[in-house]
Amino acid sequence: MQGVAVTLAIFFVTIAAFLVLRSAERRLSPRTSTAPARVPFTGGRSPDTHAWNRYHVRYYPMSLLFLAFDMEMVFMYPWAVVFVDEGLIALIEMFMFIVILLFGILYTWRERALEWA
Amino acid sequence: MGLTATIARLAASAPARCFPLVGAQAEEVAPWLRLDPLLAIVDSPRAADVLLVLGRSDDEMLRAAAAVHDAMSPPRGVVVWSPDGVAPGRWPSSDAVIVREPGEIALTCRRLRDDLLGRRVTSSPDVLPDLDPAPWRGVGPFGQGGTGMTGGVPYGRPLAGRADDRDGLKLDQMLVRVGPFLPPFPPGLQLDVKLQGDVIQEVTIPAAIADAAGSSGGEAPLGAPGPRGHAARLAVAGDSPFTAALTRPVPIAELELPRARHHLAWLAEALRVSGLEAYGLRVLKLAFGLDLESADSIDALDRWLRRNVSLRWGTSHVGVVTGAQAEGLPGGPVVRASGDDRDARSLDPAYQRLGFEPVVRDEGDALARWRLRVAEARQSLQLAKRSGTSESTPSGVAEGPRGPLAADASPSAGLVALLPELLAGMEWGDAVTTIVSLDVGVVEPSEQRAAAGAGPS
Amino acid sequence: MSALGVIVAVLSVAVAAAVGVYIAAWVDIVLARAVAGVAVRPLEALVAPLSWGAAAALKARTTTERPDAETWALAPALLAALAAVGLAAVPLAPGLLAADVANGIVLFGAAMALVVVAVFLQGWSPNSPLPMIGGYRFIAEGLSYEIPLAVVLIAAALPARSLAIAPIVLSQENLWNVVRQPLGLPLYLMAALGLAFWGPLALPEGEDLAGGSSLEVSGVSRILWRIAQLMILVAVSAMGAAVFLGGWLGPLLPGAAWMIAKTLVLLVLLVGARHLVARVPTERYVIASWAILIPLSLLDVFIAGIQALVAAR
Amino acid sequence: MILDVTFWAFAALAVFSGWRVFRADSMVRAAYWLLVSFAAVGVILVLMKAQFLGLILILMMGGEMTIMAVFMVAFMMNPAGLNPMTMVHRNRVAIVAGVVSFLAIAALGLFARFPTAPAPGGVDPTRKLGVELLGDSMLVFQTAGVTLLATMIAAIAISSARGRFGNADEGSVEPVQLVAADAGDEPGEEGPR
Repeated sequence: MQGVAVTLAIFFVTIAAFLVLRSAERRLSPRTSTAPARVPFTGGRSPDTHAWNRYHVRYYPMSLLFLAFDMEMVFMYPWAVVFVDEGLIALIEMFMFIVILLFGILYTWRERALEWA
Repeated sequence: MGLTATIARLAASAPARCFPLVGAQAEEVAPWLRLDPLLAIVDSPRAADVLLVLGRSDDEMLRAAAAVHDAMSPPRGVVVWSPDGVAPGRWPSSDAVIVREPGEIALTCRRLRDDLLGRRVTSSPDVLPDLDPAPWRGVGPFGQGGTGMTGGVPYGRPLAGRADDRDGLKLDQMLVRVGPFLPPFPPGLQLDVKLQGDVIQEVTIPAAIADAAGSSGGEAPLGAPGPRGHAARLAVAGDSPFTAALTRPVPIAELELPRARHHLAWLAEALRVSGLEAYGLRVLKLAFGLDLESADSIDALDRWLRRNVSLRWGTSHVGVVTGAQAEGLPGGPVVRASGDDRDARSLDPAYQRLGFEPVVRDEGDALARWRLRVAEARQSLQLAKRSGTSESTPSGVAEGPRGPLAADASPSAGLVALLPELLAGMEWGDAVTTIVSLDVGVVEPSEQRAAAGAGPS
Repeated sequence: MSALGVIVAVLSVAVAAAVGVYIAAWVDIVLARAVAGVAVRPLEALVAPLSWGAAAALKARTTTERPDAETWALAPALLAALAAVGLAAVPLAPGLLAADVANGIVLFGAAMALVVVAVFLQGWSPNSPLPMIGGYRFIAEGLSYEIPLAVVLIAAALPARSLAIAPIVLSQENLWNVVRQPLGLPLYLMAALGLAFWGPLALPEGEDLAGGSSLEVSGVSRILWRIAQLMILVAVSAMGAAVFLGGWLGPLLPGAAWMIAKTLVLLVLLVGARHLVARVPTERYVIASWAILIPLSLLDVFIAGIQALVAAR
Repeated sequence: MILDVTFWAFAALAVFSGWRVFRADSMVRAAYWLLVSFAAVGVILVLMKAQFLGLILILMMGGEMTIMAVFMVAFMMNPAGLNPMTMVHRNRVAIVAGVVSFLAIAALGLFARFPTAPAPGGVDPTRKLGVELLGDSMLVFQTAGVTLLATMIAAIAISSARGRFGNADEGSVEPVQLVAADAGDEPGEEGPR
């Protein structure tokens, strides 16, 4: 539990420290903000619209592929722990598992679904 | 205040971070500023201490310059380089520090930065009026200017609208008004880029720019090296040797060294945009000190470029200018990288006597243009070395580093016109690689443009 | 569970991160000068990060028209906190480990998986087009490097029969993983560059986006973001040293010295990559990562597996 | 004592952030509030000595919630909530469903018999999980593998507009014809349609 406590402490202390440091800039330099100063920078001309939009994520097929592979990693971690004890059978199982998944990548690649431009 | 003063003392040895606004007749000053250890040229005005206004700008560029100025984070200052000692055009900021000698730019920026951080000089006030892009405060049911789900002008601007796309999804189209001072793009280049995601759907060129690029003269090659080093180099000769070569014989060495220097300075910028800023500086140093004995250094550079897999990966098959597209262009390295051997020098008897053969590559992609320019730089040194005292033959057309110069045409006009066709369908990063590889020169003084329009005066 | 122990652990991680970040910034400046071919002057460069940071700190914070101010403020803090957690998971010497958890590489993996969130928020929050493109780019990048990263760490865990880092270090007593699993370290370093969006994989902050996700940031926030990025570099270097270079194992010198030396070696490698390798194009990186790097990392698991079985026999 | 406080703090955070998901206007915020909620649950799992499950939950949700955010931004109008809106629809159904599921879970908590003996020491839950997964047969792994493969292929087949024989909206073209028609034509060079 010591390790968990330290991890949580480090996480929250770092966040707090950075937020405090960030607020220190008010002391260093007065903050002014006028309308022209707030215009998003693209080279000196004003945008027509807000930048936030229904952004076309071109790599959406890849992100779906990622979901499946993320799942695969969940299986691999516990497998790694017992691998040596279980021996050859564990290797074969994982080999088959991964080869099956590699077909997924092969298919995606052949369908050119990883490209977007 | 004690804390601020202490930090300001600590900051004293840091370079002054400058955001340069490169106008006409300043293209030959701007690249070399990167070599100065007193300065750090930054990509974003948000991170800049000093706005560096170089050369002359037309009214449209000045408007954009004012916006860039206001986008800078205070404390901020303005340094204007102006050989005749007056601020360019109607530059609205009255507290700009004006520098006449190019050699003084760096030190002036650095002093101004120190004064700003030490709070000895007040930050330059906003130039533009503090007006919202559209009235929104207190408007609408929630007081933020919007109505319904997507209507109105929430916080001053509307939301983006939908448009069709090639993959069948009808999502929002985002218009990004690029330039004229967006760092990876050539100074002065303005593009209206319609994006869905990071893929460009359509590029249009605002009318004024199409106009400027089409107007006369103004090729701005880099000045010849002088005896007094940096300061002398930065002192710009009024005319470039290439425009001079239009009308009178010019020693070939005086054409070929600046050409090689232009190509290498271009390469330095291209390397910087590719993420290799440090190596770009090395190339820039080579360009700055370029002389007839630099051939070995260029060979080493060429070898390094050829071995660098990552550069090849980012540039090969990117931005292919087809042979048909190249035919519509007047000439220049872009055309020669697409398998077309047009080069005004081939027609010059003086060059023919030197056994001049244009360098040509067939691929037409960004990589081909990179390699071609390095090869041409190498060739230029050989020509300069072999030429002795021989001079070019004036014929009304001279081959500038960007292409053939004629009295009534700039080589970049065709390239700018080609951009919409070339960039449509490209991912943003590839589009930037393409534009950089084309080496477009856009900035032109408005006076010159006006003069060209009004005829000889 | 002692409160004093927790405080000591937090402080030591803070010190390690601060020193590491400063060294990384210094190495970056020295290497940049070396590559640029100007006088290097390493001692003079020692104050450069401090003075550059001071100059940047005195600038006011800028904002955009309608940013998501809270998430914008959170982004650097989150990135730094994740880096700190990642660093805390790495043992300096036997028993000298801040976050002693049984599933060390899972903790590290979880912290690094959330880096995508921090960088995306940094790009999304200002409501500005170029930073937003940068943020979205990083998601593409993150989804591509995350799997090779996790898989090569899993491969290193095979001979150790444990997901904790200390046993992984101990399992390298006879032969370091860098030799035993030749694909591991290169794949790990490529993923590490992505994690730190550094050099060739600085896609969200590339020069083609004029600084991308940090384009609209100025003042202290800008430095904090840079510090957090360097913290990630330090954390991944330390983890790489422990998992692939045998951590504290080494003759003569005390274990901690070996660990620090190996971390520095990887740190210099990663920092130096920025000055010698060009930024890779986003789309081609994604394709290459899925079509080449992920299959290679799975191959790495098999090499490691067969080796572990043979060794256990 | 500290353990209890930590548990309740994260439990409260999980509930609070779960509530914020439905109060946020911005899709990105909504997605990341959900991530906070999941992460808090992950920490609770870790506190309950299921360290691996807790950490893997956080690891996975980091990527997953980001993908969700990106999809929500792509498909919702006004994705950043610049005009305020409500994320809650069909309130009556939602209230009924919420109350019913709360009651069901509460009943489970109150009436189920939980083991009272503390977990035996010296057991590595990750190791046990590994043994369970590998087990006596290959069923778990291979079923998972085939399911994931089916997921991938289905996801790509449904979502991808491009195919190896041309774009989906044009129908497939045989490879032979493709070579003849498409020689030297870079896909990146096409304009948007």
